[in-house]
Amino acid sequence: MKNAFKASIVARDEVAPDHVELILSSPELEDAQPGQFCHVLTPGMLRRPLSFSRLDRKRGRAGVLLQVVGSGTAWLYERRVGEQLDLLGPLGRGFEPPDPSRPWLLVGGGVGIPPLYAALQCWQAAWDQPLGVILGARAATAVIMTKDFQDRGVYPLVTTDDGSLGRFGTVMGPFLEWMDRYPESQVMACGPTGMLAALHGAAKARQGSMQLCLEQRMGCGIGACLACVVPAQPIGEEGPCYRRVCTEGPVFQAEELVF
Amino acid sequence: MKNAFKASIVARDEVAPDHVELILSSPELEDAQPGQFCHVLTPGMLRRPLSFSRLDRKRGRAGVLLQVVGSGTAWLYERRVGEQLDLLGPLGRGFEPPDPSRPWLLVGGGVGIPPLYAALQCWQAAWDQPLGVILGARAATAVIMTKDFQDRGVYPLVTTDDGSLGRFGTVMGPFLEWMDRYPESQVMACGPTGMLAALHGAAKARQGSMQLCLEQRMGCGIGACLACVVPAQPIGEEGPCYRRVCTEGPVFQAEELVF
Amino acid sequence: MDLSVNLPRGLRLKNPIIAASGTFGFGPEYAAYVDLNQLGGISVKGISPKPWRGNPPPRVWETPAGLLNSIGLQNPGLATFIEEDIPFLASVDTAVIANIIGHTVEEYRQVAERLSQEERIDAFEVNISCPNVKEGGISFGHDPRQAFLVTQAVRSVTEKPVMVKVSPNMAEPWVVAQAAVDAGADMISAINTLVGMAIDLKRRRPALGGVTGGLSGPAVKPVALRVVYEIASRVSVPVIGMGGIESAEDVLEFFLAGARAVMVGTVTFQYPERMLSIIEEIPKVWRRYGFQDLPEAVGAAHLDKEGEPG
Amino acid sequence: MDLSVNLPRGLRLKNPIIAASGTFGFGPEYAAYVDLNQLGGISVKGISPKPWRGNPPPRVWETPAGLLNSIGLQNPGLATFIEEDIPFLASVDTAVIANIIGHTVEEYRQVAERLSQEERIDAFEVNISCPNVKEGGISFGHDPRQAFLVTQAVRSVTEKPVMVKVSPNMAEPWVVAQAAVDAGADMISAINTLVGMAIDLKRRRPALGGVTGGLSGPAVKPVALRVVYEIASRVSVPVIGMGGIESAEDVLEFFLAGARAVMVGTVTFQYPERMLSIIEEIPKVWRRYGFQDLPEAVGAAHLDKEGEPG
Ligand SMILES: Cc1cc2nc3c(=O)[nH]c(=O)nc-3n(C[C@H](O)[C@H](O)[C@H](O)COP(=O)(O)OP(=O)(O)OC[C@H]3O[C@@H](n4cnc5c(N)ncnc54)[C@H](O)[C@@H]3O)c2cc1C
Ligand SMILES: Cc1cc2nc3c(=O)[nH]c(=O)nc-3n(C[C@H](O)[C@H](O)[C@H](O)COP(=O)(O)OP(=O)(O)OC[C@H]3O[C@@H](n4cnc5c(N)ncnc54)[C@H](O)[C@@H]3O)c2cc1C
Ligand SMILES: Cc1cc2nc3c(=O)[nH]c(=O)nc-3n(C[C@H](O)[C@H](O)[C@H](O)COP(=O)(O)O)c2cc1C
Ligand SMILES: Cc1cc2nc3c(=O)[nH]c(=O)nc-3n(C[C@H](O)[C@H](O)[C@H](O)COP(=O)(O)O)c2cc1C
Ligand code: FES
Ligand code: FES
Repeated sequence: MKNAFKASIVARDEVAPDHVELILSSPELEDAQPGQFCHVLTPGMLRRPLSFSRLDRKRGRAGVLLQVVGSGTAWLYERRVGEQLDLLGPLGRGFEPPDPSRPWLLVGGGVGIPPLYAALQCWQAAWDQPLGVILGARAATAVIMTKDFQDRGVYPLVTTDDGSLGRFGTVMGPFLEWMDRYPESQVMACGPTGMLAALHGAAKARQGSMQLCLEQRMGCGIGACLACVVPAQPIGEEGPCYRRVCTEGPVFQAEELVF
Repeated sequence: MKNAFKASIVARDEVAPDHVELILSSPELEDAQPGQFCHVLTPGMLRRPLSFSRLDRKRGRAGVLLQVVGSGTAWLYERRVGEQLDLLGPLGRGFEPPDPSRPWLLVGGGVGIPPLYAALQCWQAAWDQPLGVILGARAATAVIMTKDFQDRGVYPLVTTDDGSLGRFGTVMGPFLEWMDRYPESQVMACGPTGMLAALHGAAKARQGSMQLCLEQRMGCGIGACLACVVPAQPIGEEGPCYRRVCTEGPVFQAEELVF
Repeated sequence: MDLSVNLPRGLRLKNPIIAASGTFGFGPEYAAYVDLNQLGGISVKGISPKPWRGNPPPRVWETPAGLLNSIGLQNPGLATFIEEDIPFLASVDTAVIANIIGHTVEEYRQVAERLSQEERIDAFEVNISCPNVKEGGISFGHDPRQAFLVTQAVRSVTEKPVMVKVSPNMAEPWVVAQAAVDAGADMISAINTLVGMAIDLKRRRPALGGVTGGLSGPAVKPVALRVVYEIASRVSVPVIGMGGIESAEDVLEFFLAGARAVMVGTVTFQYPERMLSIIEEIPKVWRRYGFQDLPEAVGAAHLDKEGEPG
Repeated sequence: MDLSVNLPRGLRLKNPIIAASGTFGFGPEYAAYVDLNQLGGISVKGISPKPWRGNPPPRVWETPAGLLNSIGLQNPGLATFIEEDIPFLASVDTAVIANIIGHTVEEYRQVAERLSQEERIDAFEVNISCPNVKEGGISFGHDPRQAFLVTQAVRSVTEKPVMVKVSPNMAEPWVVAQAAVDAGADMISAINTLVGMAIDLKRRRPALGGVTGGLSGPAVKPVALRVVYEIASRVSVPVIGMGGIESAEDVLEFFLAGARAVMVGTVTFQYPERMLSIIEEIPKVWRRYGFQDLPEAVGAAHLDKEGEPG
């Protein structure tokens, strides 16, 4: 059926140690949106969700950029140009397009960076408001896609936890500075839960909108199993309600979420 | 340690549809005896036992000839020259050498034929008593190693269940004829349980000795788990006792067994 | 080969492959991937009178050949199900089985009573075996007396076929199955998941938010076959088998153990279309092992049956 | 890193890796493949007063990530063990655990009493959990009262450390574990195999001669971890964990769940030398996850402990 298909790997790039970007080709990818993901068959019991790192919708191409963290990503790392991947997708709710009349800030951590690049690629054309990109990583060796941003004329501010590249520390420093300067910024962020929680906390006290792209362990990836939930509004008697990352996300408005 | 080792595949021959013979090389194979087996690592939870089909002890080489019947043998069928197999072995009790003063009969069915060929190869030199080989198979396409026997100047009498090659029917017809002619024959047999049971039944009424090479599902392959047992003498109050094919066999004297 | 299956009280399946409860949502989710009209049936996610929130995430974890889940029976409740899902299901031509749950016997009764009025519901599956919640799950499922009472309550309010879903997490699941049959169950479905857990080494914590979870997938198939075999040889009603089914060969194994139909769950996450290919393969696989029709295989491996045909 | 483990009544293991009963014979079988002196211990095949014949073959069957066995506790009996195996074991420098079985409480007592006189036996593992025999197995293991009586009988005849091996085939294994501890058990080992079965499609028969069998291997790891976790949080004595261990990471999972040592079974059939490589890996794996010594990891995933260190 339409949303389950095989895509050919047409390019493969080892972008950093243990990080690889695969460019996939198949007509079904013409519909992909920034922030959406595909659910990739690997030898394990579950598929692996991966965000699109870049989109070439006219040609039915999309990238996925992954870090090796376990068995499935290790297997994907070994795939070569010419092989096919078995995908479900495009899946989930992507980013809402940014409002062209307000400043725009992208904040990415680790392998949360790829969907932000896809968003930039999609909506950058004719952007004339302030546009910032802050990228965080553990260390210099895990900083990815800076060159891609630069090639689009956008110079990311990089932070590393160990100070081995860019500013020492987390993205929160530059984030707060940017927000002081452009309080009405619309923020799009993706990265580790700790980072998103910090951004979410900081956002509460401010104006501006914030979209967060989340990760959660998934079963089906298509809304049937209720595995991939995160705590969300409204908060009832028993606590927050649970919403599905795979279909109601992965992108949420910050105010929809509870950290 | 000594009995767990890797052996290189130095030759590979598709001897019949779904049958392949692999020639393995490793110093540990210098000790292999006809009727012994090796326990081969495959991707499944258990190793696969395979008899030696031919031996070149001086060069540390031995063959295994297998039929594809399930996942493990299918995987082994795909192995290529230059790859290595992980083996335990040589394992088990092989054939007792034949007594050169009496006629000798080899009776093999299907993939029970390979260990008989190894026995012939080992003890044929300067044999001057009558020597017979009866090979049975389901159909012509599963008759294996006849040419190997012929190359040694021994012309097997072939039977097939469907009459598609050689005599129609089982090995029992030619077996009984041979035994009428050479009642003192020493018999070595290997094949499906039904065939061995029939031979065992026929042997009871006769003189001569009979060695049977058995199959049983195995765990460890080295005598520790007691998985691979077959009913054997003595028969006690509860019935036959159980003996291990992997270490007390796979070759048994017929009178040790209970079918 | 005629793949249809006739079960008690006129329940007729096109074929013996039913989507297992909790792995197939309420139907629409997989409709873009599977032609639902080709399935033997769909057992929907467990339904309670009021919405249930479920367990904290993470809710799934991979294990060798298995899957741990601790969904905790999150569901939108009876009213939403009737309003939003039954209209969709009305457009689908397959048997719909309402999987029902409750905190109390009365809650099970409520759901069954209300859904009994819905034409679109073809049968009930009474879930007294979910390991992920205390009430509405294993507390009923491990006590034959409770199993009797729940089944009786459901039976008293519906003429539709009722199956009771049995837990493998006890020494003698057939005692609970028998209690359900005594209370009027028309069928038994088995198994629900095995209780298990995993540790997330990085966080030094139980991997699942619910601490323990339910194990499903191929890893549990031997346990499931044994429970089906034992129940089929002890109770008089049809058994619907499940647990780790991935292929038509697996389906045949369950039939030989005594099942008359099966449910397929975890494998759907990997291969959404697998149920359809299994349906397609059944005639071929049946014939390969010498069976001419579905019923011939039912219980054929039981030791009182004639064996070793080949 | 100091890998030694101190257990009750002076039982000291060089390291926490013990060969699991029934998968390692009486020692000599694997001696050509593994330097036995490097193991933490060996739990020998179950020993009964008189020889047991065991179940009809086939006795093993592969399942997804698992192994079914129905050996049926075949063993040569107490006298042969003393005569033939203890002399060999006397030449080996590792802890020897006598796994004992019986048809009656009295038979368990007999074996323990006699072997208690043998210097070479360092501890007892009382097997009341083998699913493959009716007596001497699960009938004791599923009934806390019987478990108490068997343990008490063994306790009454020996000063050596006694562990009782618990079955996972019931709703609340910790009740049996507690009964054993109440009767004087110094340790609990868990789990024995899960009851399961497979069907041989070609023969249309249960694949195993014993019809049902015991499931082991990676497939059961989630069940084993949960049983260990639950027992460790409920009983006061050390727990020896097992079930599907293949790697040093698996060992750490069992430690975090509450085990103080582990046994390794099924994987040895594939990789005879695996126990040794696990022992070698432990320090590296422990450090990778931030643990400085073995005890630090024991029970660290329990929810009353401090978590999420990273
Ligand atoms: C919507 C979404 C988009 C993602 N996009 C990317 C991306 O663009 N690049 C990238 O490198 N990673 C991305 N991830 C994370 C990625 O899915 C995991 O790193 C990957 O599944 C790990 O698989 P593994 O087999 O290597 O790890 P293992 O730990 O062996 O996996 C075991 C199980 O846990 C799941 N799992 C492990 N880590 C995660 C995680 N962080 N999030 C969700 N499930 C996890 C796996 O899917 C699998 O089911 C995304 C996750 C989500 C939910
Ligand atoms: C001592 C001995 C010598 C053998 N020699 C040969 C030989 O030379 N050539 C050859 O083709 N076959 C031989 N066999 C049979 C061979 O071991 C099986 O065909 C093979 O194990 C099947 O593995 P599979 O994964 O393809 O089948 P599957 O059915 O997928 O295997 C599942 C399990 O059953 C076991 N099994 C299946 N069939 C048999 C069998 N007939 N005997 C024992 N275990 C079995 C497998 O080892 C495995 O553990 C021998 C068996 C024994 C015991
Ligand atoms: C994610 C998930 C959710 C489940 N939810 C339910 C449920 O709501 N009600 C129920 O009766 N069973 C539920 N089950 C159990 C399945 O219906 C089935 O009994 C079990 O998974 C074994 O089959 P399988 O191995 O094919 O998945 C669930 C299983 C999974 C994996
Ligand atoms: C072939 C086999 C035989 C076994 N025999 C015994 C036994 O005699 N006594 C016992 O207590 N456990 C026995 N067991 C159970 C193991 O000791 C262990 O509890 C179980 O296999 C789980 O561990 P594993 O997954 O590492 O194998 C046996 C297991 C297998 C596979
Ligand atoms: S992963 Fe199944 S609902 Fe989201
Ligand atoms: S296979 Fe283990 S004793 Fe023979």
